[in-house]
Amino acid sequence: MAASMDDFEPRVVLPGDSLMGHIPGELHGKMTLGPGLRQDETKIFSTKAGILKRKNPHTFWIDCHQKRYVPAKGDKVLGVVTQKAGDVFRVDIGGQSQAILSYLAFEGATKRNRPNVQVGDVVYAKLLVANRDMEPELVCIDSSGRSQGLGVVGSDGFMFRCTLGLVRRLLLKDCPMLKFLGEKISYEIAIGMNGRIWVRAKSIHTTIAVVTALTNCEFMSEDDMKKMLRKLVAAGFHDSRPKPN
Amino acid sequence: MTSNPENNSSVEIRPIGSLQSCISKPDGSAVFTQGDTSVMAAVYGPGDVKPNKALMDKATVTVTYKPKIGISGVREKALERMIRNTCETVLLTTLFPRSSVDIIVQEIQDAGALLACSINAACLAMINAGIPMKCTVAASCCMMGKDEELIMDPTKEQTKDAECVLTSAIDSSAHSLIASSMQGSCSVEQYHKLMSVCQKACDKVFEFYREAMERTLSKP
Amino acid sequence: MAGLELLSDEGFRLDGRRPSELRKIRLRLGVFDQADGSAYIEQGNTKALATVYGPHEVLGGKGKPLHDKVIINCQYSMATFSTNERKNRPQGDRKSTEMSLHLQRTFEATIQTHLYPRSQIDIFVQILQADGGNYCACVNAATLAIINAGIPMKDYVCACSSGYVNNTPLTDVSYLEESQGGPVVTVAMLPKSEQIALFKMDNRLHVDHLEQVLEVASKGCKDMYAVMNAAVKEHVSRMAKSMECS
Amino acid sequence: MTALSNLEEDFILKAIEESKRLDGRQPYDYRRTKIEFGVERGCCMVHMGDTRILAQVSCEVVEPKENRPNEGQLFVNLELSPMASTTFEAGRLSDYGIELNRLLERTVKDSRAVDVESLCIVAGEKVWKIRLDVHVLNHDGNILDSACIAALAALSHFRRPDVTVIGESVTIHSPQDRDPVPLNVHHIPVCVTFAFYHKGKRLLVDPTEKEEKVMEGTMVVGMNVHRELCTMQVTGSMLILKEQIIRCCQIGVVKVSELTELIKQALEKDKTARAEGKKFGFAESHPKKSITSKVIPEQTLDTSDVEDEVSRIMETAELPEQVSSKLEIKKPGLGQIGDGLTNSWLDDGDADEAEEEENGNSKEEDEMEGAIGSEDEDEEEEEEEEEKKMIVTKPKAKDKRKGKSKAYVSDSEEEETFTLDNADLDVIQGTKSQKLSEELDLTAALKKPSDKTKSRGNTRAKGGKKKWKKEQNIKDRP
Amino acid sequence: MAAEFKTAQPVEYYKQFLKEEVRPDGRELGEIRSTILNVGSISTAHGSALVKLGNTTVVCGIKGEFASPTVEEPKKGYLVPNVDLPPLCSAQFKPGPPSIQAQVTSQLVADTLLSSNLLNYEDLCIKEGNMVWVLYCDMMCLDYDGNIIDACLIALLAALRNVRLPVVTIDEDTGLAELSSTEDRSLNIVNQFAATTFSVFDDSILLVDPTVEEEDLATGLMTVIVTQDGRLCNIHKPGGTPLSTDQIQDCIGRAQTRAKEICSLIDDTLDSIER
Repeated sequence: MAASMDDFEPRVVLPGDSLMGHIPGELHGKMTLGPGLRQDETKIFSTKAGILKRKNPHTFWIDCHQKRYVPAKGDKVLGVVTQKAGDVFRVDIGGQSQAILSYLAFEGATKRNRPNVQVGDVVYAKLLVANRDMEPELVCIDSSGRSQGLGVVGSDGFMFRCTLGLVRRLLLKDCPMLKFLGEKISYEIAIGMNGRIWVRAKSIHTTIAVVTALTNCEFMSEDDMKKMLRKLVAAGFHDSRPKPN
Repeated sequence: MTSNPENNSSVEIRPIGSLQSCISKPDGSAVFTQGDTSVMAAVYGPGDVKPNKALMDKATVTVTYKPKIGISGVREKALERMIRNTCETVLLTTLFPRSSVDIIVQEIQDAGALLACSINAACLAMINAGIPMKCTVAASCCMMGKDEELIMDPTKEQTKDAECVLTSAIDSSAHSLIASSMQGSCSVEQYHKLMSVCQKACDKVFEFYREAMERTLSKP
Repeated sequence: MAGLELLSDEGFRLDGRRPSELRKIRLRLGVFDQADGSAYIEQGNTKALATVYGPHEVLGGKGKPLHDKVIINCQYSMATFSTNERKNRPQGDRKSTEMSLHLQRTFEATIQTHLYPRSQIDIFVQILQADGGNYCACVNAATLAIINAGIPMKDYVCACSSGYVNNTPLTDVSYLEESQGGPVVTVAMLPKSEQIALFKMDNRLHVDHLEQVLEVASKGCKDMYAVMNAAVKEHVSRMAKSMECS
Repeated sequence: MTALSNLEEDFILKAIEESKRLDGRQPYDYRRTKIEFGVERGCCMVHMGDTRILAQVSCEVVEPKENRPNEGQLFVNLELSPMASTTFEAGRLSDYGIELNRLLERTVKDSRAVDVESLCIVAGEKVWKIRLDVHVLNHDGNILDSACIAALAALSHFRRPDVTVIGESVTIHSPQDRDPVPLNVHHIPVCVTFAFYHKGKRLLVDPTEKEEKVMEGTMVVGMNVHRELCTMQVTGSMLILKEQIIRCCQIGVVKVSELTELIKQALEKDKTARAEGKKFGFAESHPKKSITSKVIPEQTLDTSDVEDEVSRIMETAELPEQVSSKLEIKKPGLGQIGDGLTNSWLDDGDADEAEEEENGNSKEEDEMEGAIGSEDEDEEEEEEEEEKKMIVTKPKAKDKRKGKSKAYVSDSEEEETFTLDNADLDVIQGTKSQKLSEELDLTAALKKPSDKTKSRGNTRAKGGKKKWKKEQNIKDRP
Repeated sequence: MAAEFKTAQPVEYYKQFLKEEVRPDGRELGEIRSTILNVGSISTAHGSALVKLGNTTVVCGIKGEFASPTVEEPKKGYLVPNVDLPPLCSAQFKPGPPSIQAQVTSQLVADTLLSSNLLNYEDLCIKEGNMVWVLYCDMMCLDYDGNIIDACLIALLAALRNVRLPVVTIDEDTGLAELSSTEDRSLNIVNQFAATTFSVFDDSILLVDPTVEEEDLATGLMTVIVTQDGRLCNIHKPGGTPLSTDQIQDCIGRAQTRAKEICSLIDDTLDSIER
């Protein structure tokens, strides 16, 4: 298995490319296909243009710059409450249809004690149900009923939209961008897998700076990012007392 | 003034260019240029669909073609259907039941081979949007002049004295014909000749897609 | 400019008015029983009729009920016989739709919309005879109709137009004066606070003259207010009297 | 779908209070504005931040309007393309669309920016109609200002064909023949849109879409560089004071001169590029450095193997079979080929008119009442037998049905074809077979064609059929 | 049982038949429904024809009118084809503006007329730069059972061959056109053509002359238009299942045979009334 890892190189693929040549033969039949890959009879095809990647010998997927979110189970997303309907809230998470979020899916909520959620509020929630034939369903608690950081996002700060590719990059372990930014500016951030990011910094001024920095780094290499950040900081966008994040 | 400065020798295709994510609103967008012909396409989806248009087993694909001058009429409807069916063929619509994929194609400049350019723009926009597809599609246009000479990717001026103009769209996996449209007439043999040149030109477009994507994805 | 002298050397306009003079105004409230409120106004030869229905529950396809305020639905139409050439479409063309939109905006800004959430108010205005200042007549008529319907407003909305000829601003321009290509400024105003609910200007006017013309228009609005207020007072006292009698 | 959340709204409003904007602009700053021209005359693309507008001017010769016989026409149309936003529907103009259209029309047309009198060719007969199409391709706020820039730039860039009038004949010169002439643009009105916040206390120039969503109202100032106001409008459900209007006008003066300068520069640049024979047009203005763009120069295709390929196809292809299906003229003006599948239209009569026709024709008679003898019927039955044999390849045996079998019903277990029997035989009324240009009988043609011809004809309509069977692999996936 | 099976699983139902190389209506895969042509049935039109292709029925009427020619081509008259799919021909068409299918078919017919060089448009000239004939060719579907394009083109062609236009003389003095009541002439049709439509079932099986059911289930449609002498006039494939060159060649072959049949049908039918 380890040997087959070696000759794998991430590469650009287009929809319809057959991946037989790029995936070692001995893995066939026992691998996990991630987003962007499809099996037709015995062959494996890509369905998106992006970079074919691999994690541990069995898992393959395609990374691409996509804007439209397709709900996937377990994703943490940022959504906007658009409607209160009976026992549920309808939440726009940017997918093809609105997600539902039960009144009871909040920490400590009971039939009597309803959570204080208004139309237009932003919630950070986890997808409990997501498949193509059903409405996606959100929860703001984990299996033991704790919020774990999920729930209504505070009334200040700013939420903006970006591509899903950027979100995935920011969520990588030790994302250089967030780290580097954190060295200069202190801020809070919530990243939704659906391409929405909420940021709060000390002042409106710095929040705008963070938002600008994050949106700009979509098509930047690491060095460019650092350069841009330095410029930003030089332009006065930093706290007087930098704190460790 | 409108006479085209580009002088195509018989087997040359005009320069191809593209710009992806050219507009911010749609989920995917691209400008595709072939010489002076330029088309912008945008894709929204898979998104919300009106209940009366929803399909139970697959996504509803719509194409809106916008001419640059005037409002769209019968000719545009025919183009829309051609582009729509072509796109639907390559899209994996069954992955998104009860949703819509809306493709909007805007003519920016018509200097010949407009339909081919529209299909290419739509395909690149779909690639850019990251909607799952079976394969990609490319279209090219080839004409045969009065004395049987072949001109690839003709300009508007050149098509004026064409005996036959063939536009065909090819899929990238089997290199088979997805869509075809023809003006004028030719013999069967000439048709196959045109067709096979078109296929070669489409291969160039496929190569172009790849190079363009490699460039776009070069900075992860 | 067709060579028409809009302002004579003596300083009189074509219809004999002075530059700052309004046309003759006749108005009446409560002309119909059917409607919740109605009013009729004549400004010179421009004649407009306004009716108000509501507030009532949201009907028809005009959007969903709003959870925090009332929907105001305005419809402006011009009778087919209101102009010199017969008008084929009384409403629905671009200009009428624009006019309806403007009326809607004006009244959204002045009616106390927050008092009637999830409901709707319909304002229908009909121009019976058009002779310039159509928008103004409509606003004035609609204001009276709304008052007649008893719907609370922040203040009256009065509208007046003004033009600019030979370095002289004119108040309340007629069709003849409008059609000569000179600038026309239309203002809808709350006369007490001098807040402007709608302002528009057409044709060319040098920016330096704007203030002057605007001043004349707002003066016109206030004059309009005086007339309207008197009529309302008279109407109300008559109503009160008749109630006392009964 | 695109509704703003409360916190976004609050944030934007708070930022505005501190005179800050999301994109780092000052309140009275425009976004980066770029004007490009296409290869064609009168084609202009404007980028204002992320807002994108395409304008195209075109012309045609029309009859003038009755009340203005010596004026050309200018038609302004602004389209909110569904490309620009999901809220825009194709084909139908929303209230917002009408408002923008009217504002653009008032700015461009009512301010008499284009000299329409010079567009007259022959008074009362022929004038130019100039059509201005403005397409909104991407909506990120402030459509009007960018549309107005695009409109005026396109009108100034446009050239119409030159015309000469000699007596009654009008010659329209082709561009090769004579250089096209520009339109007479008197002045360039430009719109500046102000958005109001915090009860009119704060204003922003060039609002983005997000800023437009939280604003209270807008004020549009259309003005030219000579400080002449061309259109002004305050809309939105808000109240403002006279002083604010005046203030907006003053800011407008500065902005208008900036924008006018921008248009002039762009026109000048295009002019020099054309004059010097350099490349121009949109394709040239693609940002080449951007990684999302890609250009490949002219390529040559190797067509050497095309001939081989063509001959391969031509060789492997079977020659089309000769015409083999039976052609039959049933009576003058009524012909039929093929008898593969009959149609069930009007089959209640089931007139076997071919039969009659043949009889009728041979006897050259006008009336054909009840001419069918028992002989025919016998023949028919035989044919039915034959027919059965012929269709043995079909999965199930045919089930003969007596009487009227209506619309063809068939199912997998029991296939029913309908056949003729006595009851089906009907008689059509006499047809006058006459000379030319006679009126032929429609009803005859609408009747069901004969089933019987199958056996009578020599061959069946099977052109190229065999091959079809053979070569198609029939999948039978679960 | 079978009817239910057909309604619930139309694709499976068809597959069962096609496995045996026969279609549910009893045709073989390459078989075309019987074609009936009747010409000159409408005397108010200058030319008319009625075509039945299986159940699909199309009537085409041609009316000539005077018009002024375009400035660019002062000698040429023109044809205005229009395909009408009224609600009476099928439940799938609703009253109101023409359906998309009607528009698309009209456009295809117009394109085909343009590219086929069917007649010399200068024949339609009455007075150069002043007056020409414009022929309004209205094709109306009376019963819709698939393959409308083929039926329309046969009807159109037969109707055009059937056209008799009165001879027009222009009065020198008044400049008015006078129609001759006795003399008329027909059009000189140079080039005849016919269309053959193929549908692809389940991405694999090619069927000729699809019925409406087959069209609905089709994963792709292709129309091959061939002239009498075997030249290709159009290969119209508006998307759908990709086809290989060999498959296309097969279709062309089938279409060529069909075109010969149709042309002789038209010839013979017209001859029959011109005896």
